[in-house]
Amino acid sequence: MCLAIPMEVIEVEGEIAKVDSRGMKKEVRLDIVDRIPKVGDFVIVHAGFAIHTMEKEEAKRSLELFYEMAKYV
Amino acid sequence: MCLAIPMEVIEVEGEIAKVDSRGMKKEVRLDIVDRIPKVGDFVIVHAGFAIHTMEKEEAKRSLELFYEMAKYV
Amino acid sequence: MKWQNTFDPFRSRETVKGLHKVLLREVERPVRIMEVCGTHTMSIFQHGLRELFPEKLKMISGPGCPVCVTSQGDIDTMIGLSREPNCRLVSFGDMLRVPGSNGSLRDAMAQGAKVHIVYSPMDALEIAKKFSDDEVVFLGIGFETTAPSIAATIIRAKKEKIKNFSVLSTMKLMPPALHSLFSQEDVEVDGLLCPGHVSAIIGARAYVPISEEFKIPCVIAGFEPADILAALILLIRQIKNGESKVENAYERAVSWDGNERALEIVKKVFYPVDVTWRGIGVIPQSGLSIRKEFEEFCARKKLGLKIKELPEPKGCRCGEVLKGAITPPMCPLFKKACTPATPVGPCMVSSEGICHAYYRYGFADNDSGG
Amino acid sequence: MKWQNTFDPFRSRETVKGLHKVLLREVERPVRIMEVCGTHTMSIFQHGLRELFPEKLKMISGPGCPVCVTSQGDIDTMIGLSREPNCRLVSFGDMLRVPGSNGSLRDAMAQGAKVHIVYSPMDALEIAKKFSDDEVVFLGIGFETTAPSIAATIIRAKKEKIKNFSVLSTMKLMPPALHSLFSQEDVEVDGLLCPGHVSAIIGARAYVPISEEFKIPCVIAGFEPADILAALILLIRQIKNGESKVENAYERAVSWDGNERALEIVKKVFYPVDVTWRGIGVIPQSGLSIRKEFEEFCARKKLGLKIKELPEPKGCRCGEVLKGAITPPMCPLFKKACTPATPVGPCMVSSEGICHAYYRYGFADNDSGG
Amino acid sequence: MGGEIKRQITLDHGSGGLKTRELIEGLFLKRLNNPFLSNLEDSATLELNQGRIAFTTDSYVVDPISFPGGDIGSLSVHGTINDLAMKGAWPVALSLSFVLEEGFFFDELDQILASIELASKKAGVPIVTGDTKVVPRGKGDKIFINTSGIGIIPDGVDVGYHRIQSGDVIIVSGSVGDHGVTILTRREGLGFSGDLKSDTMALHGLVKTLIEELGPDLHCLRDPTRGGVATVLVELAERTGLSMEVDEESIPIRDEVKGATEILGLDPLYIANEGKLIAWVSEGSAKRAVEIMRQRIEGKEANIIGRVLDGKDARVTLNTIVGGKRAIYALTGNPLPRIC
Amino acid sequence: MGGEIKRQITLDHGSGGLKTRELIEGLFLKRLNNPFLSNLEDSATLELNQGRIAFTTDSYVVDPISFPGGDIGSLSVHGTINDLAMKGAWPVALSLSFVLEEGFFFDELDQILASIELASKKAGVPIVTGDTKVVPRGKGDKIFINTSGIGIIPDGVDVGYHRIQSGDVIIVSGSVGDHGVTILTRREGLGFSGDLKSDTMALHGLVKTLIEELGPDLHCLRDPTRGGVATVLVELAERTGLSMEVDEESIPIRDEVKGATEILGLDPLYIANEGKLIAWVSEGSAKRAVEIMRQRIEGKEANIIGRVLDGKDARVTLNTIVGGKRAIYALTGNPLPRIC
Ligand code: SF4
Ligand code: SF4
Ligand SMILES: [Mg+2]
Ligand SMILES: [Mg+2]
Ligand SMILES: [Mg+2]
Ligand SMILES: [Mg+2]
Ligand SMILES: [Mg+2]
Ligand SMILES: [Mg+2]
Ligand SMILES: [Mg+2]
Ligand SMILES: [Mg+2]
Ligand SMILES: [Mg+2]
Ligand SMILES: [Mg+2]
Repeated sequence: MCLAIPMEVIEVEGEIAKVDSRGMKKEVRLDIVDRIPKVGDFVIVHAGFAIHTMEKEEAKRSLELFYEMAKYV
Repeated sequence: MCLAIPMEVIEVEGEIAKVDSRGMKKEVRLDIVDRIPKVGDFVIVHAGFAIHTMEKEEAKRSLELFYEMAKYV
Repeated sequence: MKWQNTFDPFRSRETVKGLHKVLLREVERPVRIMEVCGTHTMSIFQHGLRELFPEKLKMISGPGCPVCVTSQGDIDTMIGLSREPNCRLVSFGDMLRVPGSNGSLRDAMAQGAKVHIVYSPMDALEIAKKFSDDEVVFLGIGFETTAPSIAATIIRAKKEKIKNFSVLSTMKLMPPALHSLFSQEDVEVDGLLCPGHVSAIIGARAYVPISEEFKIPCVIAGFEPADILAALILLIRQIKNGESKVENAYERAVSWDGNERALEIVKKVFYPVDVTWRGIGVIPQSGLSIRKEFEEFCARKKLGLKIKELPEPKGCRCGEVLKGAITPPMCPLFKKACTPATPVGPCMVSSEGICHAYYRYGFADNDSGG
Repeated sequence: MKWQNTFDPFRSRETVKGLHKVLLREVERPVRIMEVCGTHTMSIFQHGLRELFPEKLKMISGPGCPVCVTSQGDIDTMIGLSREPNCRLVSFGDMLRVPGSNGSLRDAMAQGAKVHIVYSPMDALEIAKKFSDDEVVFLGIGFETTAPSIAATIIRAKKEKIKNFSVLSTMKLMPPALHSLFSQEDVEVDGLLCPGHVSAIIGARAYVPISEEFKIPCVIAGFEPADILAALILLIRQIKNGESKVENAYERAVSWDGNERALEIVKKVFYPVDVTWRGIGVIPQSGLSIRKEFEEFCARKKLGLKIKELPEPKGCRCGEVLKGAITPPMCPLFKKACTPATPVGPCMVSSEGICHAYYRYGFADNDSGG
Repeated sequence: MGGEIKRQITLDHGSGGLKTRELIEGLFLKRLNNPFLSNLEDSATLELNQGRIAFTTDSYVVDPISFPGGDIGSLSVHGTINDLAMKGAWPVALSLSFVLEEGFFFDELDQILASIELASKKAGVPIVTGDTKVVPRGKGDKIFINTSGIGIIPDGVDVGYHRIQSGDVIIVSGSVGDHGVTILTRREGLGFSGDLKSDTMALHGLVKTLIEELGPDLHCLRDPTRGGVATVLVELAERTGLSMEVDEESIPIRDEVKGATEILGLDPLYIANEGKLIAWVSEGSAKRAVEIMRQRIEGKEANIIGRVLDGKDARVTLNTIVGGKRAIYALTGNPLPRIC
Repeated sequence: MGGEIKRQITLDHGSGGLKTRELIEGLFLKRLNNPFLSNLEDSATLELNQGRIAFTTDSYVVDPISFPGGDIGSLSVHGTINDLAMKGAWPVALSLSFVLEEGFFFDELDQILASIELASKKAGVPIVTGDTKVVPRGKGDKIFINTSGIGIIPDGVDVGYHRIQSGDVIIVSGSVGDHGVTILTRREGLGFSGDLKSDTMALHGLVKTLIEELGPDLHCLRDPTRGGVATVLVELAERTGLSMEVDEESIPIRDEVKGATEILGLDPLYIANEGKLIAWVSEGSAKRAVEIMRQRIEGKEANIIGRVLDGKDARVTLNTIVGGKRAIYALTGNPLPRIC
């Protein structure tokens, strides 16, 4: 339905953030993101727009949750 | 200065004549020709326009004149 | 290298192996789970997860591919528009090969239509500036995830006073569709894998009415293999426990209230209307239309478009497929008249369409979708 | 086969042989004859007649190649116009490679200029209808022969109410030019081979004032080898007899009064004005401008064109060549900096330009033009 | 939108995926099938005997793509065969590569393929490898074709400008200017009509006969395509350093070609031919060469048009019909119709 | 109009007259001169030893014409060399044919010629014949190139899909998708940046080593260009009737390629490569094949990616990283970026 990819913020300038995923850099718009990201945050990017800002910790937390889950065999 | 070729009239329709030179046929305009030609006349064609109508006899006459001239050696 | 360290574990064999074991153990009796979202469908096929699912777990694909649910009338309107001499269409790549009653946009291009493929709706504004003699119409397809970006584009067009730009909105809303779907008799689903990025906008809260009214467990999932497995585990557990609550297995992207800023931008530009979903019919308040304040950017109004609803292609059973009533191989046209090179229904053309996914990634010709 | 029977004898070896013998006999002392018309120049070269002329007969090429006499300012205006974004030029093939101070029309095309090559001015109207968003400007070059066809085209444009069509007239008139030429000190000519097709329009009568004022024999000639030889014989005879009358050796095309219908059409659309001839300068009443009644089709007025007269290319001696003062090989650039592939002056670019003819058909690098 | 929809090429037909295969199998192979091509390998393997081979390439961008006497398809087969033949080579294999414009009609493509098929079969030269690309509408012009070709040069055969010598006789295999004038008069706007046809034709059969019959007396061959007879003569005079002369009245030119070139102010010697050759033959064999040519359809209007002179100033002289002389120079650019 | 005027191609440069010669002598020969080409004959004569030759053709219409890692010029040399190499042939000669758009810049053309020159020299494969056409502005797209090629297949060498058998190991010579993603991300509008480069590269040297070292154990070679690795695998499975499987985690894919394809919703297995080959090698020689490849620059990231199975249902299976399986199908049309 809605292909969106987390990308790391490497620059923020006004309505535009420069973001990176695996070394591929792109500019995305910040018009509709829930919270203006800071450098080092991840944003979820859809159709050239950031739609969500996540701190690095959040990504780690959900991974840990899954690890936790996997232990409950 | 003004490339123009005699062509034989094979059809006349309003402002347009169909003309022929050595089997190559073309339509030419009659807007500016001195006299509307009839089928079988020659017209001198320049830039898609007939600029002069000549009867067959006229062409022959000028040739005869040259033959005459050539005799006067 | 931070990106990879952060996100590759979500698709590593180690992470998945553990979750997979849990899932196998948890599924004790047959369950039918609907993944509404086409991106989930794609992810499941692409990562070969279907091979990992226990036999008793049956995945049904819902109406969550925006291309697939676009009505024949809307598609024909788009293609008809592309044939207008002073019209220039801007579209996501997804729409290009969708068959109208008389060829696709791709075909129209060969016949002379001017169609630009973009990755972002904002690109349409640059195109409008460049081709100022043409009316540049953006084909606004998508769900709640895409709507804010299109709304933001319209707001910007207004700010920049771009006169030759408009949007043909066929945008749709997920909760009314789910509501309508579960109200139908022939839809039998034990649990709902809720779309991750729609939820990033609308928030987890949006599924509460559905889970309550239809007593259906709802779990919001991300798109990595680990995300999907974890969400399935949570769903199976709810089913086993006889629960029907909303759980969020994609907290890194989805909050309870959603992206309120985006929702406000959408609300500023659009209002909900009744629209036709392919194979399902008219669903009340399930589409987005452009508000009067922005009507200069509404292609329907500006160009006086009349959408004529047309019968769907003969023999195509997209409707049933989209409701989860049949799997694609049960359609008599599947892999015969209907292939990605010669799609009959939109489910075969969109790369996240379920028929396409079955064709492209599936093994058995008569795979029953297990 | 009638055509061939009628006209091939004018270029047969038999016909020519007889006239050639007479010519050889008639030329007793050195004579300088000017063929004004570029088509005569071409015909003489193309049929290899120069090889047949007696040594004492020296042919001088006058200013009768319309491309060659177009001023640098006019050429630059045309090329400048071709670079305007909403301009579409229509031209005879002749103008295409003429060098302006900054490249030719051909170069401008490579840079994006829209230029159509036509055989008839009337074709420009079709182009105007087809490209209604562009101003379609016809480059009106030519002498009296071409002027009526351009006038007829303008009349038709008016009748058909074509709004995006205009003509950039640089058309010129032969008698004022001849008058100006023979008034100059450095022009030494014993007889004038008068242009056949200009005369078909203006009539033989038009040369009477010149023959009388300058005591110069005038014979109107057709373009076949026999026509040219016969006319030369008549000229030599007049010279020998000390006569200076107007004779018509092209009666099949030229009458005493000319084509009065064509003249009237020209008069309806154009009026005579002073214009600049390359290498010669301003000649009073020697050009044609579009009358007020048709000024909507006058590119100069419609587009507010200002013709800036510019110095001619450095080293080019076209002016002297055109007056018959020197032959092309006497120009230091000839065959060195100036070739048909890299023309410096318009006499090298027009295929009826005298420098081009010398380059293309001549044998000796230092041919003195005999 | 009434009426039948004609199928058109889309960008997907150039993608290399199923749509491309559909095009190749549904259209190309139907016409061009042979054991080499049906492989659909990128390269063709040819079992050749030892010896020298000739290898040539040409792209064809003619407009209009179809004209009396042929189309871009037959042209692209004949042109490359002729380039091989001019080396004295026997053509054995052609490649075929298309650049198609999005929106080009299947029907038109199929017609062109039919014409390629026919030309290739008639000539006995198979197309052994191919390629297809599609470019967006407005980035091409319906269809461009490249053909490349390989030919075997029989042992002992040596034709080329290095063998031209004083006294050689210059022969043209038939009438001059047919192709170029046909194309020119079919362009929009000129409004010509007449029975003129392009001369597009494969000449390797004619060349083979000449080689067999004349042996080493056949010195050089050229196909006067772009630039026409004049350009070929000037080029070879320059390259050999020898002077040549041709007789205007002996050059076969069709009446329609004369008619059209006179109207447009063009010189038929500069107009392109696509089924003619010019041969330089030793004096003693010249008459026989013409007889041999005239016995074949490709050369039935063959004629001696001139000779190589003793002069070493690399000039080409035209002896005109009326008994005059003039020089022939190389073409500068595309011949343009003129009014003055 | 200030500033220096850059020279541009005009229609006359395609006329075959002086302007054409000016272009060839002033530009092309300066770059590409060799004893074959300097002749400026339409065909090149090649002295070949006996044996089989390979002959191929490809037209190149890539947009943009220049990109990180190469341009249309180097691409057109490498692509055709690689097509020959995939037959086990040693490339000996290339043809080169241009279709230029009126208005194309001399500078750009010269850059492309420089790149052709370099590629041809580095590969040791001369361009022996050529052709140039010019089309009116708006009837082409800057420059299209066709190269055709001839290669000699050494006695005893036999690589082709007919030799693929159950148990064969499938090897890729390096990372997948670099060329296609480079092109895609350089197109206007997407606004990507990164260090990715096209992999355009000639592979005949690598192939020669493989042939010499592996002998008959080298069964088949393919360059996964348009349609990518997936399309090649599916095609050969269909053609051989054999099933194959590949392991996702063993396929080398650069991080940037993964990044871009994830953003655009594309599958790197369907993206074009221009300097990679896929080899089918008998099981016993597979490890050695990889070692040999890795010793050369062209194959330094070579890896075993899969194997040919016993199954005769002509399927290609991908074993996914997470331990799942899915089928691989052939590409339908040009991969398009998608948002859903
Ligand atoms: S297989 Fe094709 S026809 Fe059948 S339901 Fe799917 S899209 Fe429709
Ligand atoms: S040779 Fe060239 S520069 Fe000299 S007069 Fe003629 S056109 Fe002018
Ligand atoms: Mg190839
Ligand atoms: Mg064309
Ligand atoms: Mg050729
Ligand atoms: Mg040739
Ligand atoms: Mg190919
Ligand atoms: Mg060739
Ligand atoms: Mg291109
Ligand atoms: Mg290839
Ligand atoms: Mg290949
Ligand atoms: Mg060529």
